[in-house]
Amino acid sequence: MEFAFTEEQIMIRETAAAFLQEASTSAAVRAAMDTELGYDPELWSTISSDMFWQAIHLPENCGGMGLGYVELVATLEQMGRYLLCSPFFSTVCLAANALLVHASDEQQIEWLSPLASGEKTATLAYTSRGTDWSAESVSVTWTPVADGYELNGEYRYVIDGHSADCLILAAREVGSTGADGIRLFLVDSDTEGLQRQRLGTIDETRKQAAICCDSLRVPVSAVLGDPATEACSSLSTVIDLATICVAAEQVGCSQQALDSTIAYTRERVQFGRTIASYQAVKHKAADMMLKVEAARSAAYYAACIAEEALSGGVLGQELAEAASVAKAYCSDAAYFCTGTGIQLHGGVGFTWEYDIQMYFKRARASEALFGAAGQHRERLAAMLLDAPAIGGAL
Amino acid sequence: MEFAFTEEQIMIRETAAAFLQEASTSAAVRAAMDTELGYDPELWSTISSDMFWQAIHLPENCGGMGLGYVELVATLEQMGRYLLCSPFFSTVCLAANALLVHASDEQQIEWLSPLASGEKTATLAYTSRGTDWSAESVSVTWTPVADGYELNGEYRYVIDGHSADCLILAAREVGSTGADGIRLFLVDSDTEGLQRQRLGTIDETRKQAAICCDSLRVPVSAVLGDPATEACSSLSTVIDLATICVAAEQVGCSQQALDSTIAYTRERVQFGRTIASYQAVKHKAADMMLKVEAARSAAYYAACIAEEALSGGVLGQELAEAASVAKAYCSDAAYFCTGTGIQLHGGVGFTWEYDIQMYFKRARASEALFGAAGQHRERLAAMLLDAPAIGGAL
Amino acid sequence: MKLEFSAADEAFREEVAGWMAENLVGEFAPIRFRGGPGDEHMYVEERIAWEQRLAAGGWTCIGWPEECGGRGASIEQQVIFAEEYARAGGPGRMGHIGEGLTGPTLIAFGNEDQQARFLPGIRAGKEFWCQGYSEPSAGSDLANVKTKARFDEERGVWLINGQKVWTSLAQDADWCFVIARTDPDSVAHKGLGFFLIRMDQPGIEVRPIRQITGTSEFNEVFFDDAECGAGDIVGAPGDGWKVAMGLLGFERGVSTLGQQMGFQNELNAVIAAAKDNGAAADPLIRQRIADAHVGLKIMRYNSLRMLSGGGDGSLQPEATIYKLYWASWRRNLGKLAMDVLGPEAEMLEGQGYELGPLQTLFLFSRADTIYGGTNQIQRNIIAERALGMPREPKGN
Amino acid sequence: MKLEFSAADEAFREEVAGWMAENLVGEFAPIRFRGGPGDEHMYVEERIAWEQRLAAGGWTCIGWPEECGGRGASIEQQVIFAEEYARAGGPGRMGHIGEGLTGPTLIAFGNEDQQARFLPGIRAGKEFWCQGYSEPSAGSDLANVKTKARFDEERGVWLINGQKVWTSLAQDADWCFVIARTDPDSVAHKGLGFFLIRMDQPGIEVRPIRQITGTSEFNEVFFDDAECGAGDIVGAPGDGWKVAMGLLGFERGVSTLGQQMGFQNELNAVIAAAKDNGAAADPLIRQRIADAHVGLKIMRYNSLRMLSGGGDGSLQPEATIYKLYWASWRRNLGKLAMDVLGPEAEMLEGQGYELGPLQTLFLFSRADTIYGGTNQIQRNIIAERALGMPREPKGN
Repeated sequence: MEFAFTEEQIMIRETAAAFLQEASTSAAVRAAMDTELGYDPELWSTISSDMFWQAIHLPENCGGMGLGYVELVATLEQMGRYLLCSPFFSTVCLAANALLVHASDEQQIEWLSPLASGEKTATLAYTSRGTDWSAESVSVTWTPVADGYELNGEYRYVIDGHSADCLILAAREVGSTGADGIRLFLVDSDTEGLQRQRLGTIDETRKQAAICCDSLRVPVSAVLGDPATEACSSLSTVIDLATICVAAEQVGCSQQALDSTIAYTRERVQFGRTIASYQAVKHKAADMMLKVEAARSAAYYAACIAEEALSGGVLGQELAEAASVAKAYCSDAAYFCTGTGIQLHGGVGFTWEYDIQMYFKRARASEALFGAAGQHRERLAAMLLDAPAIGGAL
Repeated sequence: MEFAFTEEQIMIRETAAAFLQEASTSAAVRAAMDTELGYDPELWSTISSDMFWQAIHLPENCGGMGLGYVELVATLEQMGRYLLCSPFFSTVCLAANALLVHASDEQQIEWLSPLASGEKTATLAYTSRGTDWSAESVSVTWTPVADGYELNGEYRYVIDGHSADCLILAAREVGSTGADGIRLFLVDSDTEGLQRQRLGTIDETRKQAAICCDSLRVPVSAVLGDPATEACSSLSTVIDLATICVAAEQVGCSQQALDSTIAYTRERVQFGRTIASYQAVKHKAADMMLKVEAARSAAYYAACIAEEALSGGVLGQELAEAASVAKAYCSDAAYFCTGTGIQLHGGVGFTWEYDIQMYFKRARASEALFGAAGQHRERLAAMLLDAPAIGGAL
Repeated sequence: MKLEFSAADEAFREEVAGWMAENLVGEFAPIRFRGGPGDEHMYVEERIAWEQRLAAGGWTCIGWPEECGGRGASIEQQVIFAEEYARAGGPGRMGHIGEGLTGPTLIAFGNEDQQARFLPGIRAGKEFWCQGYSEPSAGSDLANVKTKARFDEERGVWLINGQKVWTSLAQDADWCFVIARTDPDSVAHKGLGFFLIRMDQPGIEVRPIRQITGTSEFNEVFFDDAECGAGDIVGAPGDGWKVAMGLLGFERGVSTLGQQMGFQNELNAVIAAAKDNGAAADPLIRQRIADAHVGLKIMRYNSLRMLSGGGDGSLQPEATIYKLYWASWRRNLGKLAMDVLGPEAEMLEGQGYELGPLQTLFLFSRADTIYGGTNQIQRNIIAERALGMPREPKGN
Repeated sequence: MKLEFSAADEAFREEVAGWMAENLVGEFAPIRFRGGPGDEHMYVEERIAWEQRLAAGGWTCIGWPEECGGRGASIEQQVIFAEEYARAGGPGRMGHIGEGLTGPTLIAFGNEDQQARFLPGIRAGKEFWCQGYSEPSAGSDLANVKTKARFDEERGVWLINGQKVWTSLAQDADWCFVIARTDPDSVAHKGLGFFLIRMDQPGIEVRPIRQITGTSEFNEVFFDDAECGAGDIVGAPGDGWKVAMGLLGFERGVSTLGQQMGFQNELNAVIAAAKDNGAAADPLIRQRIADAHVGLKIMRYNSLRMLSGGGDGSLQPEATIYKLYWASWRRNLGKLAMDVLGPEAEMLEGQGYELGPLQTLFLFSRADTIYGGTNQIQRNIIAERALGMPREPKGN
């Protein structure tokens, strides 16, 4: 038992931090978020060609580095810390994970390779308007047609859906309900029958889109894995894996809110003292640190479990629980730390000029992704109270 | 519009405070709460003969003083502040209110008079085991028998139920449900068929009892009001009126927690300074004061509404809402203020010797009475969200 | 204690409501419920026109004495006006600083000449004011003013140099009142003066501050040898702090009930959204909506107590809780609004960074707990002034 | 990172679990899950017998070096032992102060004679210890010790005078370690000595403190010319603070995982109660139970990180959060327990002031946020030591 980073993992984290501190400055973030694309393609290239981040946890036979989810999460934490604008989350944490979990070996080799190399971006679309982020919420439908399927319906909240090169679409057989009838389809985003529209968002550092499938035709070969195999459980796994990634970003976001706030309070003088010397400020900062550290523990633990889940380890059974524990806690922590950060910045905290407001918006936006904290708590409550107890399994 | 005490009301409050500071000292409270009865009969006599508190809001033709609910609430606030151990709440705020709201004029004159004079104590029994405090929760049943009724079932959480001279029993017709079939009966507590048992409670300053009706026979004359009239709505009014009284006590309890805590922090020196000089302590105290004052506003406003309800004024329609607003807020305020009081007392805060723990226990016990804060909020939510809006009626 | 208003007051209420219903229509329909906190930069022209409509109806400055152009309205009537104004969706008042701050200050501390020159323009809705209090290093520490005022004997005017910040409506104001240091060697609240300065002059530059909302209602105001007439200092040089503190005292309770009606409008919008999208069925949302309702009801009761308190209008110790209370309440309401909206909370309508009303509420409410004294400063005030706990030591 | 324990460690886990299952039965069945915080005064005799049963099995002091009578167990094994001990319902350890504090202190700072005289009794479960740190005016301000130690040359002993407070198990302890001032003119953390004092002597009086729970596990201890042998001072006179701080360092992470297993037992009891009375269907209770579960899981992850941290056993900055975290968590659990029980939460079984386990949890958890450094002191520590913010100024 060793719940600490290896030296290699520490190096990966430190390298990521150093790179992003230079590459994802406040100015760079503000420039990127103002574009329709939402990121700097040149930086995206550098990330793939110099940092190899897209490849971290992908298998070596698909051009990946074969590292673990812990390394991925350590990198995501830094991306959250520096608010990196990029299609990394959509491409790697959603699309690549979907391929890893549900595609056939051949599909993985064909489709993961361009993702691992950074050549293509991708995302996963499964949600429609509403508050349900579970796999069973899929509402876009498929019907069998000659040589393939026809998809109809509208997705919403699709991360980078307006810009991704490839889309993995979750759809259910017309008339099916619940966990039944769900399949995943991979299509190029320029396929006829797809309409994509970027949605304006309060948090401008991560773009979301609506995607409309209007009699979208896809061939049988577009189906991930065996076309006869239900995909709901895989989709659920993919959502949990992505949820853990969001939690990791939230840790970085919280940490930076703490760090920048401490730095500000050490400089700002009122009544002849730095405001860092006031107990009211110190105790808020202490509460922030408590949450940052606890959030980090939750995200790292969930990363270990995700690694187990992807490698078939026995602890992988804990995936849903670990994801919900991490998301419930890290969402609240990020909201608390960034909101308190604004408060301790005082007047400048609510100016556009200072970065703390961007962290606050990011925290608020990521809180909603893949289910709000209350939804994850209810999911845990169902495990604890409605089924044979997991309480004893501390 | 004048939302402030009159000079007479201020005098009543000040007189109550001065009397209780002498009569309901820490030693007196501790002595009374250790007895089976739960109060000092001599003090009870003094209260009726010298202070006339039992008579405050009762009509003059029943030996009352004919004052308003505001005067009653102002007195209750002081009782809560000094943790007075007495059957006042049960006799006046439960039993007398039930008689005021639902008894015939003749019954009022007959039965209220001994309560107003302090000659007899009384209480209301309507709850059974469980969390439901609404009028509809009545579970003890009545069946018509020759010359009267037979009651069967068990009450619980009956305040002063072990010691009251008279009992007002709420029961429902066998087989009835919801708001139907409920009647109120007044019986002497030594009536055959009644078994009464004091229940040990964490808060020892107010006693509760279980009362079992085992084929209890009561005459037709024991029925409050017209025997043909449904009593559910009256019972509900009585509960709301009593709820407001608990809220007023909670205000006093919160105020005393604040006052004693401030006093302690001004004396206690650590690291060469009084702990009152630390911002962490000051800000907690400020939060306590905010809650105390807001709680007071809520309780006073509800008292005005109660007065309107008892006198048939148009604002009396707001009774349920005002009671729930007051109870939801005052419960939380009292728990916060007494709990924070313990914390700011430090080590001595959790000793039996210091009084702050008694206030904490009283706050916790009164929080549960007549519905926890969450239940009152849900009741308000139903008014706001499930029916035509009351939101605009600020 | 009595909760009812008198029959005369109720008649007054009907009069106000009737006037609002008749006048806040047509050209003014678009500004209903607009121009409030977080939205003050919007519809400025229309709101100026509205101010003059109000003036024509005799509805500006109603609390001022009659001899100053007001109605000498009672506290009750002022409360009623504020409530009915907000209930009808009356827009954020362009003239509120002049009416609520400059006017009362001049009536209390100004000379006859100043009263004669400035009050009518305010009363008529033709001259607008902004306030120059805070500075970059004088936020919570308000007395740490660095802006300087030097009397130029030759030209017979005061020359003002320095910078103010968080000045709302500065772009649209005709005049600004400014606290500046008349004695350059003074510190803290000594040696300050209270100046009335025309905004339209070369020595003044206004730079909008872009806020978390993407919009700008606050500004920085730079004074570079800005001129202030010799007759435009209120009180004597050195009296500035006394005048300024008196002015803060005018931010008394009356306006709070109007403010609360605005909060009620916001809560109503949250409730409507919850009913609309089904969040009203979520037990957790239900608790929070009920809690917001409880909080707002009690805010009103608190204000009624405050207004019914000391007959001399002095603030009772319990009035110190007001700012902390409402700012925290509204911040929580902002978060609740977002949680009611769910994932749609994130979505902007239209092009550009255009927030909807609930989104503005959410973001701008984070400023509520900061401006006008942070929650931390408010807790100090409660602890020190109302509870008598030891003062926070100052540094050197 | 890896979460699994090694095969050897898992075998060790089975050994511990097996031994507990075999031994915590019969005469010891009544003390399962007893004697924890808030219940330490209960079943003292039985728990002493149990201590000796543990010793006979080789399960006391397993983390001590072998040459001191321990097993030299690894961190992992200590964690496993603590977890399995608590999972099996092992009672509150009568010997925990001796094993966890006195022993490590003597091993680090004591001389050979002291080690030889005191370690075996602790190891054997025959000699029990209590601690004399806090004083009435030295609570949060631990260095403000007033108890005095004067060496009586004639009799060749130290004479101790003063008062300690919050001393748990003092009635049942054979020995007490005490910090006392050896230099009467010294202040703060200078001039202190660390003394080992026999409890059974005329100069010592123990007075139980009745707590909020109605029970007494804490005590006041009065020293009136209490004697301490010349050889029973650890380190030199003046070294007391160094020894004491080292001792506090021994309250490291290992025991936390056992403590958390106790918390899990408590949370399980709350869950069982909720399932039993239907509160498990209440959406608000469900949220809070889930939140408690989240909090406890993360508490465990935090501890695993702490234990996996600096190989030298030194505390990482993030370890400063531990006390604040668990105390706040348990306080919330106590309130949740009451809310799950509803109106029945108030009811006592039987005669006298006898609290049930969840009621004890509720009331005693209010002490958790106070003893061992209040939440306020913990936040100071986090802010100052981990975040490097300015220290709180001392008074004069």
